[in-house]
Amino acid sequence: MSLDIAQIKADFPLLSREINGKPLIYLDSASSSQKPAAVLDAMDHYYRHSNANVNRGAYQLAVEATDALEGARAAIARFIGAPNAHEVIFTKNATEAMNLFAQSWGRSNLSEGDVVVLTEMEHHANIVPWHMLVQALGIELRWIPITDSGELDLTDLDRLIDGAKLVSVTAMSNVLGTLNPIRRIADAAHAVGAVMLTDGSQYVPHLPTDVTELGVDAMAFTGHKMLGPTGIGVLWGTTELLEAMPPFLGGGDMIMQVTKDGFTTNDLPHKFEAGTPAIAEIVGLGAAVEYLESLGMEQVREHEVSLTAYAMRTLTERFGEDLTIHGPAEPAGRGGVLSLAYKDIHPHDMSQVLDQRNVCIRAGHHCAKPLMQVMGVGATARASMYVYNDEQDVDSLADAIESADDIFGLGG
Amino acid sequence: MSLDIAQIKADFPLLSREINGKPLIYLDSASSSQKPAAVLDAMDHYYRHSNANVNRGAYQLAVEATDALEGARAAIARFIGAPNAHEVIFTKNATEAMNLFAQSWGRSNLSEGDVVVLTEMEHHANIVPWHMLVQALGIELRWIPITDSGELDLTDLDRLIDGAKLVSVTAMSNVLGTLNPIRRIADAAHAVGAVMLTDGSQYVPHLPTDVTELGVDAMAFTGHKMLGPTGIGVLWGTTELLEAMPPFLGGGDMIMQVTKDGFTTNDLPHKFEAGTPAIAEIVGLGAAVEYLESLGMEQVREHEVSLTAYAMRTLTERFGEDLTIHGPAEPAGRGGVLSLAYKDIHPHDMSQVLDQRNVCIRAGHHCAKPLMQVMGVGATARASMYVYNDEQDVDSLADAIESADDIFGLGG
Amino acid sequence: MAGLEDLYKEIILDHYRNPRNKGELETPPAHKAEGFNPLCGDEIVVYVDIDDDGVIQDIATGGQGCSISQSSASMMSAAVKGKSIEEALAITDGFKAMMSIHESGLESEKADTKPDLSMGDLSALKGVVKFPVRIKCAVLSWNTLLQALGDAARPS
Amino acid sequence: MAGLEDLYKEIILDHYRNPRNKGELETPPAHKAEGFNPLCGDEIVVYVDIDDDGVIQDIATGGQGCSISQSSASMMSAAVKGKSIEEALAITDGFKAMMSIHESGLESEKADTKPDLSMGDLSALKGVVKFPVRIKCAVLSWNTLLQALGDAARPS
Ligand SMILES: Cc1ncc(COP(=O)(O)O)c(C=O)c1O
Ligand SMILES: Cc1ncc(COP(=O)(O)O)c(C=O)c1O
Repeated sequence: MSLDIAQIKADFPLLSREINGKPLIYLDSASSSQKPAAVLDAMDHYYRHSNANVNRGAYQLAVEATDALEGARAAIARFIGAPNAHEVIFTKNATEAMNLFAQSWGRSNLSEGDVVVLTEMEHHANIVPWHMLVQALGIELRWIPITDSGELDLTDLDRLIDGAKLVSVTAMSNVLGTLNPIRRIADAAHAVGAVMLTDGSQYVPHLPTDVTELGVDAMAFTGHKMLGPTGIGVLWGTTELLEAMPPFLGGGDMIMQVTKDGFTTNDLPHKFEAGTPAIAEIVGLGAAVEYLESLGMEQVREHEVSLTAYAMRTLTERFGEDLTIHGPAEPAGRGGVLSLAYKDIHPHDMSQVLDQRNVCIRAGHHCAKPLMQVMGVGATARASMYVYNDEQDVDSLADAIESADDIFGLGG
Repeated sequence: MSLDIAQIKADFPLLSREINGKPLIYLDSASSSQKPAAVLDAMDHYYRHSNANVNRGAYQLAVEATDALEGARAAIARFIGAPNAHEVIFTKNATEAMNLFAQSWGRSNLSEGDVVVLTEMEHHANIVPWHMLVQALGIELRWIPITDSGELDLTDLDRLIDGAKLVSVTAMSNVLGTLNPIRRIADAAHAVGAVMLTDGSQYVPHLPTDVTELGVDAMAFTGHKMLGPTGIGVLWGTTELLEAMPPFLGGGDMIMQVTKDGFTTNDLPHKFEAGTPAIAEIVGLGAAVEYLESLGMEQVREHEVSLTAYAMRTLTERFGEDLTIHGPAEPAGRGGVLSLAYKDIHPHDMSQVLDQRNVCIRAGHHCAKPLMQVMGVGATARASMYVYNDEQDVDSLADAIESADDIFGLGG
Repeated sequence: MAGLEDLYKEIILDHYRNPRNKGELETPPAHKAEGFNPLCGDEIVVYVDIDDDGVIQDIATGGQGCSISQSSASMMSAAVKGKSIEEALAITDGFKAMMSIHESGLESEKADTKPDLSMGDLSALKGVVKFPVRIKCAVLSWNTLLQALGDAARPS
Repeated sequence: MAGLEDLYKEIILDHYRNPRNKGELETPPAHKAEGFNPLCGDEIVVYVDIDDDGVIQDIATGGQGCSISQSSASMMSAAVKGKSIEEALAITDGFKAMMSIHESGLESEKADTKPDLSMGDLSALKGVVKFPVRIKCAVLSWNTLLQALGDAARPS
């Protein structure tokens, strides 16, 4: 049973906005997704009805707020197949989740010369935290290279991960759309005794996710890319791993006891959630995963594969050799993220031209500068799709690209 | 011109909620404040109208989102008298702001044996991050003691701060309501060459704030206690101090350049804002400070002083020796935070009894366990007020306390 | 909605005002464990003195907290004193089961139809399950007892 | 609303397609500076060769970026080549002032009534102020020039 995209679109208030009397074509969901009314209403209801600080209050509002928060945690745990809700640690975004892991696990498990393996297609959120540990601890970074078609080149995997303490790989590239073989890499990592971390920021929003099947020890992802609000992200980790990790931020809620002489830490998940949590945002993310579940993640993925196939076909048919789509050629092996190069028009200019027709795409390095260096470009123009996009959006994109010819005097 | 509290109350949707047919008496604002419709509407409008990732997009939505974020930053800077908007660093809450400071400034400026001076009335957010540096670096903590009336005992200040590298003091106690002489302590700290940090979490929401007049180098505060949303806090620091500090979290937006070999950092404020910011929450906090400005912070403070005076008078008249109000006796020297002890009724039980009458107060250690130890109690029952509370709320509190006598069989 | 009379039963207030077995025991021979409720600040200290036959010869509790945590500690001490470790564990299980009725559905008042665990005074705490935030108060001393017994069982 | 024709003027596209003074200079004697736009990834490298009289004898630019940043770099190099450092600073000031008109109120079209800074080709970039996000693109090479001149002024 396939999804009714027109009906889904109607669930997203922003998508009915018009600018200069023309509809908006939102193709920047890899950057941040739009939000269904169900998510906005859940947060609004929380504030208008149950707002109070959590965990500590005996009065009814505080109980309702705590129940709402823990209910959302359970929903999110279920959504990613986490065995225990207390393994879902709330952070402000995926970036904080990666830093939490790097600072807490990293500083307590790594020392000079220890090896962390990344890939050439990582987002800065999975690079800079490790550079910081290179500076602080003298660890060594190794990089799994990519092929010309934008896939991980695993030929040398065994040599690369030999002796590694950690392997950290994005489950899906935010530039190329590549879906990486996380299970295979995780198994190889475990075989050499390394811990496996994955960046699920682009994966969790778009594919059915089961952390146990992925075989990873920890995963970071971010709320605003999966129909949820800003200001909320998640680090998931196995109970065993998280229990062995020292705290990251210190303050209220993460303690068991505090005296002038020291402190002891609270149980999971509180140990890693210092201070007042992003309560409304957690509630909103809970509503987002419930919305996605109501569509069915299999269906969401199916729609995106077919829309990606349509987009690749359309763009190739209309622009031929003038247009390059970076990344894997096969829609089933990638997400709906299309990094484009068109003639000699710079991505930034392309994005400006498209904006004139209300087509929203992103131009730039997409926080993946090392990948840009490997690709030999300064930037790409990236159109990215989600469950609310349809073939008409793709056609609008193609029309807008065509209009660039006129402006840049490239027309036949 | 005094405020029309009934009209203000009407601005807060939650305050018109009834439970079991009885109105809600919200007296837990020191824990988290309620939100005016103006704040909720600003966030909702952002999501329905301009939602997009910031900083990077060339299309109109992204420009609107970036403008909304930077407009809020400017409003918040103005609200606290910050000389430059780029000195306002967004964090997820006050706790993260303190940790940012401790990890970034602390790790780059402190080493074994260096002294950090705190007070006995600090919140865990201004204690645990320093305990973590005791563990990591071997720094030494010193504690400014408190008097029986719950004020800082500065008799020994000169000796305590002698040789200190940092003095970090809460501007207002979240348990005792004490307003501390921040300017005097800052001047003393600067005289010995120490840096002065203040925890403004309870101060900024309730008093006109000017960081230059306070004389501090840095200040942390939190959005949800000042009519703003959850998931947003602020570290303010002088440009000079912030520019000299190394980054805290690594990832997108905080970089100038990234290669496989390393990274360089972006300018302020981005250097300290890794990853997608809490955009909607920043917009919400901007709306909150505009709402507070529309009331006038002088008026807000005036109302709270007179309401505190009324509460102290009422409770003393009605309960005499049976009831103790911790902290300073003079309403002008404190905020509207009343930690109470009544007969032998434990605070947790008191809060439960009050909840029966929809009176929301907080019982517990209020994340200030060292203070509890100094006070010789395990917990207090804390009623805390904000601009939407009135004398009737205080009367309801007193009536509810009286009802505890019946339940605990303490009646005459 | 649950009324406060379900929570603050006479017998609970009596244990709160006149706690049984309040105090300390010398360690060793006694084993000591400390329990915290990180949210509200309640603290319980449990001392158990176990003889060679595995019988709890003596027990004492200390700490501070609300009427529920204090009365539960008092009742706990009275319930397990003179019992074997096995019996104490069984009573603890029974008590914790009573406290988790909430999760398996409170509304149906299963509480009253459950097989009587002959809990004596302890059954006065049954009403706590109607106030879910207070369950942690009621079980704190029992978890601390488990810690102390665990300590005692560990070869020293 | 501003139309794209305000942004993509013919002369801008010409500088983009046929950049003047593109390349590198040997360092030393030339001074080199690198500028980044951290948001979009544009990079500009500026080389300046300054003689003993403080005249910019030669200039070259490299890097990559959009039509605005590249054409601005090309125009910048043409505008300051052969000029004294003082003249180059004055031209830079003038250009940056033109680019910040936005902040002092674009709507009133002050842009057109401002005293003519005899910017020549450069005035083609005036339309950029109607696209605030692109201002950063236009000024990147100029800020990088300032860095290079600052470097040159520093005693080595
Ligand atoms: C004085 C003080 N500092 C810091 C905090 C921490 O604020 P947050 O939990 O929002 O980080 C609080 C409130 O909990 C507080 O009262
Ligand atoms: C692959 C990947 N990882 C991490 C992030 C960082 O997410 P956030 O900015 O929400 O922390 C992003 C998105 O920006 C991403 O695409």
